[in-house]
Amino acid sequence: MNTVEAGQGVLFTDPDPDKARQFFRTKNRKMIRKVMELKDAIEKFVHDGDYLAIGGFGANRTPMAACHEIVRQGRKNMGFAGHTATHDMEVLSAGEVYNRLDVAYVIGLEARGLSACSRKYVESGKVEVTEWTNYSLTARLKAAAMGVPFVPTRNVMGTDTFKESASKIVECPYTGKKVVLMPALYPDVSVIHVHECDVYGNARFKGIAVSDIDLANATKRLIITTERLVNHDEIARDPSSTRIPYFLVDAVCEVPFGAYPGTMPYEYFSDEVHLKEWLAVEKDPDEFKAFLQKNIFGCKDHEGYIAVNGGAKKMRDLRAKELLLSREV
Amino acid sequence: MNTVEAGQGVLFTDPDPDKARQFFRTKNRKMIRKVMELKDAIEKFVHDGDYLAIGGFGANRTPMAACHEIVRQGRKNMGFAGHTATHDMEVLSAGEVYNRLDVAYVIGLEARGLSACSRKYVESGKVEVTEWTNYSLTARLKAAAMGVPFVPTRNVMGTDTFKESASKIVECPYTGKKVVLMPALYPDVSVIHVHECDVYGNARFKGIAVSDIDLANATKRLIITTERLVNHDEIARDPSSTRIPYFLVDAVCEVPFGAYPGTMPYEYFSDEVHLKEWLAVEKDPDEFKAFLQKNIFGCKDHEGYIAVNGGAKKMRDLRAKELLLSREV
Amino acid sequence: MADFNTMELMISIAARELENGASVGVGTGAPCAAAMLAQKTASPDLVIMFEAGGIRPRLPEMPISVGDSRTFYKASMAGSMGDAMEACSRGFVDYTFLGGAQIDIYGNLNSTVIGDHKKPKVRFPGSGGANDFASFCWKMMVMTPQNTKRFVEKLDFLTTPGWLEGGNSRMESGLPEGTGPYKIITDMAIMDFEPESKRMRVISIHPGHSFENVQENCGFQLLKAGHIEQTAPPTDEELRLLREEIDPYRYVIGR
Amino acid sequence: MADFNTMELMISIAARELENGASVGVGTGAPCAAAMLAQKTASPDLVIMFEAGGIRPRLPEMPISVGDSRTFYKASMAGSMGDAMEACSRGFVDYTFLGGAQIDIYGNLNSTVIGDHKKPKVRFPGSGGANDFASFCWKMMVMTPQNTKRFVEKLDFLTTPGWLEGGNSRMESGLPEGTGPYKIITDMAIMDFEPESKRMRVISIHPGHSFENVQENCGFQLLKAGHIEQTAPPTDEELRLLREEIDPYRYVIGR
Repeated sequence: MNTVEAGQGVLFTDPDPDKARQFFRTKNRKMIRKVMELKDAIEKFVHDGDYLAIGGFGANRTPMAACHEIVRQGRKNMGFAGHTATHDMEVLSAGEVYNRLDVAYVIGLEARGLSACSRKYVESGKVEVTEWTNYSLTARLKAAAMGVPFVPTRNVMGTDTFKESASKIVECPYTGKKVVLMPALYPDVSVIHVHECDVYGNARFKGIAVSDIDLANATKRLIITTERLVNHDEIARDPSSTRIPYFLVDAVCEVPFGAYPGTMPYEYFSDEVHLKEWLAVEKDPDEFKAFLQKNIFGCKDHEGYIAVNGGAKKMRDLRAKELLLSREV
Repeated sequence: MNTVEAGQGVLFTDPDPDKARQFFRTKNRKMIRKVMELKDAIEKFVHDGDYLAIGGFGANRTPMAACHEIVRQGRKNMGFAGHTATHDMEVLSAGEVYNRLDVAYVIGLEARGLSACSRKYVESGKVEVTEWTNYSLTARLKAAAMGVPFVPTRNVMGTDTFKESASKIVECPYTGKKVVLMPALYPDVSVIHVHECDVYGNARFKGIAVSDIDLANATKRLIITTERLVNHDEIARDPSSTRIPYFLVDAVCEVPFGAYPGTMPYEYFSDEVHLKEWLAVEKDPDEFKAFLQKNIFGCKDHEGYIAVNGGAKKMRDLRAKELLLSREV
Repeated sequence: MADFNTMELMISIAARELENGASVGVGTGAPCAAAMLAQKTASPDLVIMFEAGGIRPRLPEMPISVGDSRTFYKASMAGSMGDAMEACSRGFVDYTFLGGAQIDIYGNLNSTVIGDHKKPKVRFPGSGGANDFASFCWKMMVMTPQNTKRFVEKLDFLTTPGWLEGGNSRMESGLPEGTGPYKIITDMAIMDFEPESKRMRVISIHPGHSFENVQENCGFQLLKAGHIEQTAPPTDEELRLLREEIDPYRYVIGR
Repeated sequence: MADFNTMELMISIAARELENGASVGVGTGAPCAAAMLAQKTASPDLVIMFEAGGIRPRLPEMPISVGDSRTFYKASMAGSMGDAMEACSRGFVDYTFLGGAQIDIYGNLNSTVIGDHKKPKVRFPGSGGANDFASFCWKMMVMTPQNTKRFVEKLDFLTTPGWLEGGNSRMESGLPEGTGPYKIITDMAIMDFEPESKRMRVISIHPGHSFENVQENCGFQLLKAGHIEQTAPPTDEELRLLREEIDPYRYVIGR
């Protein structure tokens, strides 16, 4: 396959499907109980140096409890998929968890503004960066999910985004047209937050899927955090609603409000006041240190984090906001 | 892109995504009412010479009412995607509707045996055949859905299935390994049967999706037949359950029992007695002619077909079978 | 004439470009406000898509995120990023509205870095879905304040494709045929692109501005259309909708 | 020793190959019966997948179709063909059981045509998912009655890959590494493949048969393992399960 042009970015993960197959061959196919504490799941499955991907989009259905625990446990030198990584990236940057970064969208929190902490860390020279786009990363996960080394797309051609990527332009043997080949991305470990999951890992969620189904298929190890556990009978009653089958999953952690301070569709809206507080305190290193102590290092777990930020009353308010209850007179 | 080896089969459809884009550009994006009689939908959207694909798998969630209507209206010279085409193929063969055939699985009715009619027609020399596999056709639809000219897979290499296909083997520029490129398949027209659809074409179904979501995305024109119409409010209440969004759809036809004599999950099981009758009568040309007159040409529509095969009582029995009601004591 | 700020002006002008029955891929902020305004004025059947998977929502308020619950409120489908982006890739999406830190004469955008990529002076978020939308949607539009820091001779980084190097270069690049930048809406003027050279060209100037003043706030030489229009200012109704219904908390129009 | 027919014999032997905790991609008929028997004997945790999208059902009875409702009854997931096939492609599926009209010395299968492809004497259904399963699953097995019409020197059409031309030819073809035919179960014997040449080799002979008799019913020269086992016949319990629980209407075992 003649390469017309090759991006010069670094490919942080191996796109070889045979190596991935060798790993997947060893995964347990039995439907065994995988329930554990989030702390134990992070200890067991998230290692220094691993390449990490996080489910959801921006601060929506994002496993924030897991991000906090990764920082709390002091993971370092990780690769990270910056696939519209917003508040998750902000937290991981505060812990300087990663040093290799695939960028689609990073640093920003969309309409909320930019994270001084994330920006400073990425500009520090400590992070190696390769450029992609949102769809490019989706396509890379799709290729991995399909068990092939690449899939073609028609974006990025002619741009510096391509030049700083690790993708390659080739000529299509059917049409003679140029296409870009996006190399498969097999993360070492990923975390996805869902509404409901059984003890074996059969998981379902509502609202947009973002790229989480391809991510679940592509990743070597997968931690599910779930708002609530449900009986397996409930899964078996309606298998059409299962989004992630158990055999992809390594750990199931029940973490109510696990996406807080982000949005969990149909459950609770994002805590915009608290997210603004994050953005504000990052500008002052001392203040930020104290803030992290209060919100991450000083908390035993996610329940502790929620307790210092308003607890049950706050969660009720965010639920009312999510459901637009104020409009019902 | 160097082609290591090229299949010598005929490619019946153009994989060029820019031509498909030109067509999709003209499709109406407005959420307009698309309800019509099946007869009118087939007249309007299924033309002689078109390339046709049919949703479902085997005789499961397959739009049999639409297949009957296509035969009743005497369509000819069509291309057809034989993607585990079983009873649908049997009906279309009876009408000698197609003369170009992409084969993954044809002629057979799985555990039920082989269709003498389909076999005779395919062996007649009137049909041009290219070979694929079930996953190859799924991948071809996926390529079209992605708006790219191909996707790679790792099947068929080294086989005659490849040689009689229109796929190409190339070397992956990332791994140096061989992969097969499956050319995008954009059918001219497709029919998919679902449980529920609103008047605009927002459709949902339960049970296995087979390749219907990629098919809905890949096809240029799409007819939905639905067990029942539902209010748009019901779709809007739960958009996570929408499998096919309205803008892909050209016609919405309410056809209760539209998959009969096949299975509709959670609704009715296949009519095995009637399917065996089909297989049996095909062996005698005169008997078969009379059978077709009774079941297709002599029926005004699907309701008429059901009436001559047991009507409401039969449908109740098939529902009981689908739900395994006999096991509840 | 009503009193209005430049954000209100740009959004109102942008909304008028979205004809009824078209589809548009938008992000948060001004593009989303423009699409909402279009729906409430001439284009009730405008179809809004969000890259994270929200397809044709009935937006109850401005979303904060391209993936928040509002982006699929009473939608036709809460799908995936693949569903949304592949619809764009197949040619189902007519418009997109983008922005950036820098824009050049061919409508190319930079939202990645200022300075060298390996050691940037300033790091920005990157493409996000902007490159994808600009590659796939038929007509790409940009809404941006205009000054010589933003409208530059040479981008520090070409994140998102416009007409690339002008002429036929975009078509030759391999990007989908028939796509490309359509209009640039600034706080001073509306620009399109001269069909042959694909260079930016002023076609309409907003109230209170002149061509000279537009050129002064641009780092490259602008072409002039044969006939330059005077942009119609926001109507009272447009302003009322923006201020009362679309953005009552002034998240966007208060910037 | 209980009385049994050759179908019951083959299914019982096949079931014993599926160890507990393995995953298997199956079609309808004998392969599905073997998987169900395995679940009811030594392998309660055997994971069954159907190519149309049914993943780990609790089969309430024998499915008639690879896509009928039974294939996702109380399943973990009623997914898509992509979901099922891509799991195979990623290496998640250990076994598959296939059949065919013809098989050759390297375990290649024909289920497409007898005669020339352009003008066949007999047309068969084609690959279906067989080529996919044989390409992707780690170990491909075949269950088939044995005679010289089926076990042929040269296939009329190579539908589904075995070891192709033997030796390293399968690995060189580009098919996933480490995959290939594992065992062939006939009504007379069990065969595997000699590791270097990849030629078919008899490793176990069923009660009432001899190597000579097996060779007589094969159109090519079979290798002989150093030690040839005597196949254990179906147990009473295996036969009871097959006849009473798995296939009471004798759809498969009555053939």
